[in-house]
Amino acid sequence: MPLITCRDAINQALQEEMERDPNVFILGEDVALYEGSFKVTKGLLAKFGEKRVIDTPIAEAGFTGLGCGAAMVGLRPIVELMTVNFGIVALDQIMNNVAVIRYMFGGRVKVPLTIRSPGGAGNQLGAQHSHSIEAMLMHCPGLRVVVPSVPADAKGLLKSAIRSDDPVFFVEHEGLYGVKGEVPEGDYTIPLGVADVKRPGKDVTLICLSKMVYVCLEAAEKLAEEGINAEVLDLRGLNPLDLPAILDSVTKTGRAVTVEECWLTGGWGGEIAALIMEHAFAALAAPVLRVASADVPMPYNKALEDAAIPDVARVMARVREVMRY
Amino acid sequence: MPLITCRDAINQALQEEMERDPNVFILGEDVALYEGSFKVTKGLLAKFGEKRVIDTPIAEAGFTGLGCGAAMVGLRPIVELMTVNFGIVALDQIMNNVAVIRYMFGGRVKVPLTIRSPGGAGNQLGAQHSHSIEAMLMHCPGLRVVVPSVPADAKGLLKSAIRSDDPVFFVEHEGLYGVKGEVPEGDYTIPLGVADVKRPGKDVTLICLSKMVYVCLEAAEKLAEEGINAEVLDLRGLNPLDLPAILDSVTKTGRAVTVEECWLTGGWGGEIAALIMEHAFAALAAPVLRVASADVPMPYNKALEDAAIPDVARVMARVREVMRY
Amino acid sequence: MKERKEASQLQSTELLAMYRDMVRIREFEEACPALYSQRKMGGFLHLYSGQEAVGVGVARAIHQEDYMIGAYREHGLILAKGTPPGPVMAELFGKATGVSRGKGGSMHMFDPEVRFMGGYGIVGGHLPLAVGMGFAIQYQEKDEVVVCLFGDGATNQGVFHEAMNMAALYRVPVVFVCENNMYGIGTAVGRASAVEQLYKKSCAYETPGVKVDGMDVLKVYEAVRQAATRARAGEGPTYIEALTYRFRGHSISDPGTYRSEQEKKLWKERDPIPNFGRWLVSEGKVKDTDLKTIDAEEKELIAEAIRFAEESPDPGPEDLWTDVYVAS
Amino acid sequence: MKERKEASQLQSTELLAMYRDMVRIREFEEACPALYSQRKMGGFLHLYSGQEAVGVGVARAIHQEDYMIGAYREHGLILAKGTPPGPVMAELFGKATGVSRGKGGSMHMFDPEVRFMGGYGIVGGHLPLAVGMGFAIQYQEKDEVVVCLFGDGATNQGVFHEAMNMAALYRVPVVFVCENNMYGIGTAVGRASAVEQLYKKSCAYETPGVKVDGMDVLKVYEAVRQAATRARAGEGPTYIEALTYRFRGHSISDPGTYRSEQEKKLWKERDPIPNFGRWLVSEGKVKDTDLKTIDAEEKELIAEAIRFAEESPDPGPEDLWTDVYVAS
Ligand SMILES: Cc1ncc(C[n+]2csc(CCOP(=O)(O)OP(=O)(O)O)c2C)c(N)n1
Ligand SMILES: Cc1ncc(C[n+]2csc(CCOP(=O)(O)OP(=O)(O)O)c2C)c(N)n1
Ligand SMILES: [Mg+2]
Ligand SMILES: [Mg+2]
Repeated sequence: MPLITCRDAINQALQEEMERDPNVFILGEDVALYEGSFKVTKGLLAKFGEKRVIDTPIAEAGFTGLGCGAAMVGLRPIVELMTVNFGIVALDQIMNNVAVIRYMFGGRVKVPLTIRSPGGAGNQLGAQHSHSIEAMLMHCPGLRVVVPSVPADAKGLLKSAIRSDDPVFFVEHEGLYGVKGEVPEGDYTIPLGVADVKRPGKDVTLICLSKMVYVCLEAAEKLAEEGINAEVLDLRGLNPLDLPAILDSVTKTGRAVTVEECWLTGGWGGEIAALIMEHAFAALAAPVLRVASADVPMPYNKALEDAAIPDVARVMARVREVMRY
Repeated sequence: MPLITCRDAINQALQEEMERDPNVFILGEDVALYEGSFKVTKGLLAKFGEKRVIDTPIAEAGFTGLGCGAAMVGLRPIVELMTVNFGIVALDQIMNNVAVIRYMFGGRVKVPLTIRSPGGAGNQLGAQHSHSIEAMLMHCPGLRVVVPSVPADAKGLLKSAIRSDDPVFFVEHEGLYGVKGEVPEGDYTIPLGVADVKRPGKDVTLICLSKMVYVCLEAAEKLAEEGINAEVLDLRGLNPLDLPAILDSVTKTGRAVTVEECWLTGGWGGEIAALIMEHAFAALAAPVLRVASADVPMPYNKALEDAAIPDVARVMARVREVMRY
Repeated sequence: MKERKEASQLQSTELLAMYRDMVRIREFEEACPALYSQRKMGGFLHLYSGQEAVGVGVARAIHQEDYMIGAYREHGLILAKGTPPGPVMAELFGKATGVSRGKGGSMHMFDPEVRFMGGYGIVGGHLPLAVGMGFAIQYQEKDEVVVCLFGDGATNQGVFHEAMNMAALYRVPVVFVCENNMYGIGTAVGRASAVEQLYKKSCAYETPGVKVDGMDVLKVYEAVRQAATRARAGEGPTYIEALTYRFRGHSISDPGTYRSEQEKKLWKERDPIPNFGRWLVSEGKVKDTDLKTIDAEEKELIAEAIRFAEESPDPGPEDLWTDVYVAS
Repeated sequence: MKERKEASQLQSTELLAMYRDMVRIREFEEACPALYSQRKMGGFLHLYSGQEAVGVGVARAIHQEDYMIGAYREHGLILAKGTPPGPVMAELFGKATGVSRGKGGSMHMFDPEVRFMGGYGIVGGHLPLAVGMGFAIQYQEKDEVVVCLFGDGATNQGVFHEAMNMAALYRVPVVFVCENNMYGIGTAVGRASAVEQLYKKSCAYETPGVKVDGMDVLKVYEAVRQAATRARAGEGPTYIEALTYRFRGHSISDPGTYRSEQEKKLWKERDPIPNFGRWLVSEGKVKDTDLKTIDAEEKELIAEAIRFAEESPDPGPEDLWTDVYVAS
């Protein structure tokens, strides 16, 4: 299998789906002429033309709503929000239109809209440009939330997202675009809502997604040297949530640590921890512990930023803690 | 002590704080001439005049930002968002300005802004008008989140919120404005971040706030008839969170159920459950279980709406479940 | 031919149909308060009485395959677009036979069959959706238009600006109709908008702004007809301000004391229904008895709708969980 | 007297000060890319080179106790407002001596001492803050104004509309200055805004719209001076469009290939600094050597600022947790 970047894997998914279905089109800030501020939409304008690759004004609420309206009458829009930070100005459209329209209108319409957007921190972008909004999105029924880590997943999941008749928020990570991985050639899809064991283990389950999968994998390797055999479970999304896979793993290991880039308080780790406690209380040898971003607006200074974001050392420390029970 | 409604208690707090500090003023949609769509600002225009009681256009992001800017240069604005549902269009201002400005600018400025807004469901208002956004607000460091249940708390907490140098989101409940309770006369404050045992008990802790306090109290009375003695802990807010009070109670009872109006998935109950598990694992005789709103956009039909919102029966069922361990 | 004929060319039958639609809406709306008191319906209830000429003028100026979309004061809009009163009333009753299957209620009526694309409760929030629908029409090279209705208060929201700009930029076939009833709840236009002549707001988007008497169904019809023609020709959006008045409070719970009796009286004299009826008779288009017949028929139709709603089944408990996702 | 004198009345010392400010900004900005390559600074880096006449014209037309607020391309603005280059450079280095104590970085500079109220990263998000500051001035009956700067791209955001409307409605002393550098990242104005002459956008708020040559510091000065006078007189906001150009890419990582060499060359010829210098000499206001001296002094000042930044301490690990709340 060819080794390609997440960026290219996403780009392939976009191209293939646009070829497959003439109702698929993409719109967002600088997606056309500029080919995306992360170059994810490279080549699309040249290939599909102005009709299907559309630059928008800086008006996230407006063009997210535009995508929603177009989806309601038969198209399959892909809205790119330049980053999730700017998705916050569109959150009303997402929460009060995109996610609820089908239900609110008694199932008489569907909204096959895909919103793609990178999030995450790590590049010294400060308090307004470092958000991870997965936890907030997970909180909104009606909205699918998909979060890939490796290129192959990114491609297969995005294709499923675009074909889904439900609205999907597809969260990419700014820090993963350049990361390479093996990607099958041609058309394949990965169903939404199926977690993936990225590393099998038996002592403790590391529950993670997106960039934190890499942090967990590295932590797991180092923990192995200490004799701790960690399983790394990549959720690949939060809605649908693969609770059976989580419970399977935790029932086996008896211990779990969630690792996320969202703020600790109110992050998705608490949700997962609560679910595990409810459904596998007897199997738990220790409390489910959490690693998450510090509850502070993201600082600019590099050392402070590093201290705010989960890293291998903090994951290892938390695992050792959970093993002590 | 006089028996007054939450509406009047809040109104008193507003009047007293406006009398106390000329830099306190209030702005929002229909707060002046119309005296508030829930009549919470009744009499304020007459008493304080147009300068200090200001009607705004329907532009929540705009006037929330206006309040933030005014707070940065020395005023103490109180922004009324007509309901939290409309606060979602202002969420960028709240998350990316109000909450982070102090930190982002190295502590060189403060934002003594109070945002008041009622939320909650129960009046057949449907998917776009029934939000509880406490969990989302709790997720944002920098923002205090205060949520009173009884009139006395509403008054004392609101006065603290207005005097706080930190930005505070003060969440009221549409269904509580008419509820009466004893309220001390004159000036008093209740510190932010102190939970209150609304009913002592020893078998199980019901952790709740806002309207769910009443549901829990009623459930507790009925459970007492079954021989289950439930403690009702009113958090009175989510930031600061009174974790010591939670742990004290749960260490005593060994069992807890969280009861909230937020959607179950990603609600604040999961956060509390995870915290309890982390800090009081040994004390737990049973998993912390949760009661929350159904993970669906709120339906209009009365029976469906009732089924979506936590009620006494569901709280009791969950408590019985937790007692079975 | 897609274009409707000019207002001045309309035949008696067509004029009578307009009269009938307005009467239907008025009868429907005026039946609601009593039913609300009887707790047959809940939630908010924003009635359309007084504004009928706008909704009907719009709906008659376009076709069934054209789209209409509005805010929460939309009973009159969905009726004007052609949905029978039964399922609309059933929605208010929260019944399974309601246009939104009892899940939407007063603010969230929806009927794809007549291409009424919904009532929405977040002020201004549906404007971008309308642009998206117009965008889809253009994308699929169809000969359709979208008419998007909203209140004066909505013109101060950020998305109004974003939607107007994108509509003009992409030249989508959307007609924006601002129903200026002079108040957003209790706030008069001039106390919320720096520019009081709301039709002027389109100057910031190089989009024509048209002011029209919203109490005259033919004036509304003609303005929308022209705008739709323009839209179909690929010339982009038009922004119409229709000056109108709601005869009742903002919602059922609003006593409306912020409006003077004098003001209310003046506007009542401009009631679009009897005035239009009188004009039809005076022009010799119809006989007074024709109108009386229509009035009676529509009264009966609404009574029938209430019976339908009353007798319809509630959604089942399992419906709480359906329609969240297409496939679970 | 609060009002600055007319542009035509300015003395040589005042004109030279403007020249000096522009040179300072240019030197500062042009020092950054190398430092960025050396990883002395991180994050985004949106340089102001080319737009100096706007920031300096604004700052000189108002007073120290007046407020300025801008977006993320604000190094030049905070320098123009009077903060010494040392703490600005230290902020880019993430140092504890930085204007935002190392927590803000390039996009979030803040200095209450000179009343520079911050750089903000969400496009359009700071406009409502400016209105709030103007509101506070009015509330406290002070004789101050706020100048709010933003890009052409920001005029398409919803909050632009909301802020403009509220500013006009409440007649707050705010001067809006749109720095139209013709692009929002790679998107040309006309591809994002239905109206290309951005100064026209204020028509929707009954606010005067003024277009000015943003490459001419005196033109900017004069326009802002008049707007500030108007604001202080209680006559409300003014909206100024300053036509300008950024000489570099959108940010340090943008190659800027969407702009033709021809276009860039034309605008380089309009560089506000040498042109202003030449004009000063040709008018006999100053000697060529005066300018040379300033150029050298400012170069040295920036070198000094870099040394200051370099030698300053980092924030301590405990600073991660400070400043989230006033009191914990
Ligand atoms: C974003 C938002 N803010 C506030 C409200 C509360 N609200 C409901 S209707 C209304 C007034 C709207 O006035 P207008 O647009 O003129 O419509 P009208 O009711 O007059 O038809 C307000 C403020 C809302 N629904 N949405
Ligand atoms: C709400 C929002 N959307 C998108 C972005 C990403 N972004 C940063 S700068 C920019 C272009 C802004 O252009 P303009 O307002 O003209 O300012 P300039 O950079 O030209 O000074 C964009 C789209 C953002 N920061 N905020
Ligand atoms: Mg109105
Ligand atoms: Mg620009």
